[in-house]
Formats: sequence, C-alpha cells, structure tokens
Amino acid sequence: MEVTLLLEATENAFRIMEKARAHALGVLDTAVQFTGEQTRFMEEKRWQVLFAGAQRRKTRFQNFVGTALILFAFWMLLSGHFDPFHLTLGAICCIITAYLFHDLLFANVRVGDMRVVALRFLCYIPWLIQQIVLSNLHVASVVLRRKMPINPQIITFKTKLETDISSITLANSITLTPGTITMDIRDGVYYVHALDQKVADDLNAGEMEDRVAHIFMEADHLYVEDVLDAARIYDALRV
Amino acid sequence: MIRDSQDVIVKTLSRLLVPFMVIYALYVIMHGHHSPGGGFQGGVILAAGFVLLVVSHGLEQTRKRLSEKAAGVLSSIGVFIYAGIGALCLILGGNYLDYGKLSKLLPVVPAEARSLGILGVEIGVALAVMAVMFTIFLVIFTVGEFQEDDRSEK
Amino acid sequence: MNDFFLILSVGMCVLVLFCLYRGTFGPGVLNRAAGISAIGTKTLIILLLMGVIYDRIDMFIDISIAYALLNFIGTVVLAKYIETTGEA
Amino acid sequence: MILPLDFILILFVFICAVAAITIKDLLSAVVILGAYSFLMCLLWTEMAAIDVAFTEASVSASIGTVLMIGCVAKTKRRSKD
Repeated sequence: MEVTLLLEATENAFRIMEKARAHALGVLDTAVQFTGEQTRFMEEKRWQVLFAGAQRRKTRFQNFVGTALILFAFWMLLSGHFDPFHLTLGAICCIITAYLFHDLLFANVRVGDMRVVALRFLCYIPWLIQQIVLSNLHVASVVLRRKMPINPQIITFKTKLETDISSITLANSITLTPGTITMDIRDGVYYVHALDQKVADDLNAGEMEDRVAHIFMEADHLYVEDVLDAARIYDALRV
Repeated sequence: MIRDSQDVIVKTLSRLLVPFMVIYALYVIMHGHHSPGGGFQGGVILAAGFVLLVVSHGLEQTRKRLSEKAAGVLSSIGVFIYAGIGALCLILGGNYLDYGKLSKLLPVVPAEARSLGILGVEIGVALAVMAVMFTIFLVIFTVGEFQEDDRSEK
Repeated sequence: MNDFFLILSVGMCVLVLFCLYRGTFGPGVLNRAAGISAIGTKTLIILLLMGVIYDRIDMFIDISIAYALLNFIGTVVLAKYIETTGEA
Repeated sequence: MILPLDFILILFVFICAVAAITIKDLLSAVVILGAYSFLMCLLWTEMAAIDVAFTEASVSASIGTVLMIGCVAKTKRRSKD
C-alpha cells in the first residue's frame, strides 16, 4: 500500500518536473526569438544610419570636388604659368581651400538645368547694360537741371523670388541701375530708395523681377524639387 | 559685432566671395617671386578672408574651420618653418637663410634650390602673419562678450 | 596714346576731389563712408590706367583685385558697426 | 614718375591727413584714414613701387581699418578736448 503511494508520488513529481522543463524551454525559446528580433532590428537601424552617413559623405565629397574644380579654374585664370610645378602648387592650394570651405559655395542650391541658367544669365547681361545706360542718362538729365526736380522716396514691394541667389541678383541689379538703391531685404520684402517718380514707376512695373525669375527658372516651374546638395548639378552636367 | 548677421545680401555675397578670396591670397603667396606680393601680403589677405567670414557668418561658423587654438598653433608653426629653413642652411655649412646650400639635400641645382627655399620661407611667414592677425582681430572684437563660455570652461 | 590715358587719369582725379569733399566735410559718418567707398572704386580705375601707361598691366591687375576685395571688407565692417550700435 | 599726377595726389593725401587730425569724431577719423591709405597706395604705385603699394593696400586699408573700427567700438567714440 505504502509502496504504491510512494510510486505514485514519484511519478507525479516526475510529471511536474517534465512540465516545468517544457515550460522553461518555451520561455527560453521565446527569449531567444525576441533577442534575435531585437538584434535584427538594431542591425537594420545601424545599416540605415551607415547608409545615411554614406549619403551625406557622398554629398560632401561632391561639394568638395565641385568647389575644388571651380577654384582650380580660377587659379589657372590668375596664374598664367602652366608648368607642372605651378600646377601642382595650385592643386594643393585648391584642395586645402576646398577642404576648408566645401559647404559655402554650394549651400542652398536649387537647380533645374545649369546650362540653361548660364545661357539665360548671359542673355540677361546686355539687357541690364542697356537699362543702366538709359537710366544713367535720365538721372544725369534730372540732376543737371537748374531746378533739380527730384522726388526721393522709399518704395516697398513683395517679391516672388524664392532662393537667395536670385534675390541678391535682383538686389544687385537694382543697385547697379543709377537712381535706385536696395536698402534691405527683410522676409521677402524689398525696401528700395528711388530718386524720382519715373525710376520708381519703372521698378514697380516689375520687368526686371520677371526677367530674373526667368533666369533662375522660378517663373515657368521647371525646377524639379527642393534640392539641398549639388548632386543635381552633376546630373545636369553629365547629360 | 561677432554675432551672426541676418542680412541676406551680405551673407550670400560673402559666402560666394570667401573661397575665391582665400585662393587669391594663396596665389599671392605662391607667386611671390613672379609678381608683386609675397608672404606678408598674402597672409594679411588670408586673414581678411577669415575676418569677412566672422563678420558675416558669426564666430561659431568660423570656429569650425579655424579655432583660436589652431590659430595659436599655426603661428608657432609658421615661425618654426621660417627659422627651421634658416637653421638648416646654417647646419649645411652656409650663412643663415643661405638657400643655395639646400641643394645638398634636394636633388636640384642651387638656383632652383634658392627658389624653393624662398617659397618655403614665404609659406612660413604667411602662416604666422595670418594666425597672428586673426588672433589680434578676435582678441579686440570679443572683449566683453561670451562670458558664459569662460565660466563653463572654469 | 599715353597722353590720352594721362588726361583720363587727371580727369578721374578731379572726380576724386568731389568725393573727397563729401568725405571730409560731409555731415555724419554715413556720408563719409559713401564718399570714401566711391574714392576706392575711382582709385582702382586710376590704378589700371597707370598700368596701361607703364605698360605693366599684368602686375597692376593683381593689386587692383586686392584693392577691390579690401575696400569691400572695410565697408562691410563699418556698416556692421553702425548696425549693431545703432548710432550713425 | 608723372609730375602732374604726383602733385594732385600729394594734395589729396595732404587734405586727408589734415582732416583726419582735426576731426573730433573718432569713427570719421578712421574712415578718412582709410581714404588716406588708399590715396597713399596710389601714390606709391605712381612712383612705380608696386610691392610697397601692395603692402600698404593690404595692411593699412583693410586690416588697419578693421582693427581701428574694433577699437572704436570697444572704447568711447567721441574724443574729449
């Protein structure tokens, strides 16, 4: 009697231990599974970070190469000596300068097609020179008269230009034409000092702004998207 | 006056101008024996480029490129290059800054060695002048500003 | 030909005289700064004319570039001083 | 040496020097001193001393003016006399 009880008890104990072992195995399995998922997630994240870093490094490298090439062209323009010694010196200087200032020349670049922009800018310069000569004659005739019929005023207008390069192109064009001076650009509003009414009317007609917007392709919506790196330039140059 | 400028025109124009200014200064330094200019003038123009960067983009942007500590080290390195070339000529058996003797080290004729020695001396002078001018500018313009930085360092 | 360029540079010197009047007698710093920066551009042109007279234009180009850059820096620093302190 | 240009430039330099000394406002004195160094540089160039002119232009016209403006900004602007 007692022997059978003892046997049953031991059997029960073994069964319980078996169950506990199975449970523990299950827990261990899920734990291993979780940690595996976790590590895979971490791995993916690390790869993503690496990839983004590589992307940023690639952009920086492209900026570096572009800056160095432009500066080397400027160096050859200045130097005039084309023997290997001076060319090597120029290359070293350009690399040092591009390493120091690689993020200055290509900040805030929004480019559609670089060649079209350059061509339109070249076509804009003769028109600007013609405007300068015309308004120069006008201002001289106004100032040299005995009564001097000037009417100085400050006019403000809101611009539709978006990038800083086009804004300063417009501002410098306004300053280059005699009689008008750009005083400030604040939040897209131009404050321009004009000498008399005719010059101010010419400016308010907005032909110059339309032409500048046409140069940088801000009027005809040809630009692709917001680009903060120089990658598009290389694409445009390669085609 | 060290703070960042908010003006679009000055900021963009100086952003476009500073790299060309620095490369022009380096051209003046490197072509000192062909055209007017040399180490001193080129160093001053180099310092003027950094001054323009400080005035338009603020001190923080400039510190990434040339910090005060680096300026101090560069001034010492410039003097070291200058005096080192002179002392090297002295060791090689000539007078102080007698560049012709450098042809014993370099595989060139003495006339070419003289040209190379002058180039090295000009680089040293330019580094020293640039670093010292930049440091003087920062010392004058940062008096009474950035007290919190000093406190955090202590 | 040299006489022509000499007369041109003397004419530019007369223009410098007007700017110098505005620079020395002009009321306030702003008038003076405008006059002085105009003097800077005019001296640059006189410099290049002198280079043509001396027949060494390649040497004078370098110094004229330095002139233009440094004139710009001086004017920018002066303008920033007036902007930060607020007194003209 | 071109004599007529020489006399004109010396006259300008003289005017600038006298104005820079006699003026009361220190910032204006600094600005006129900038014009003085520009004209002085022109005088050196006219005497065919190009290297001296380069040094004058780079040191006195840019860094000198900038440092003097900094000194005026950190001290009093009006002189008392």
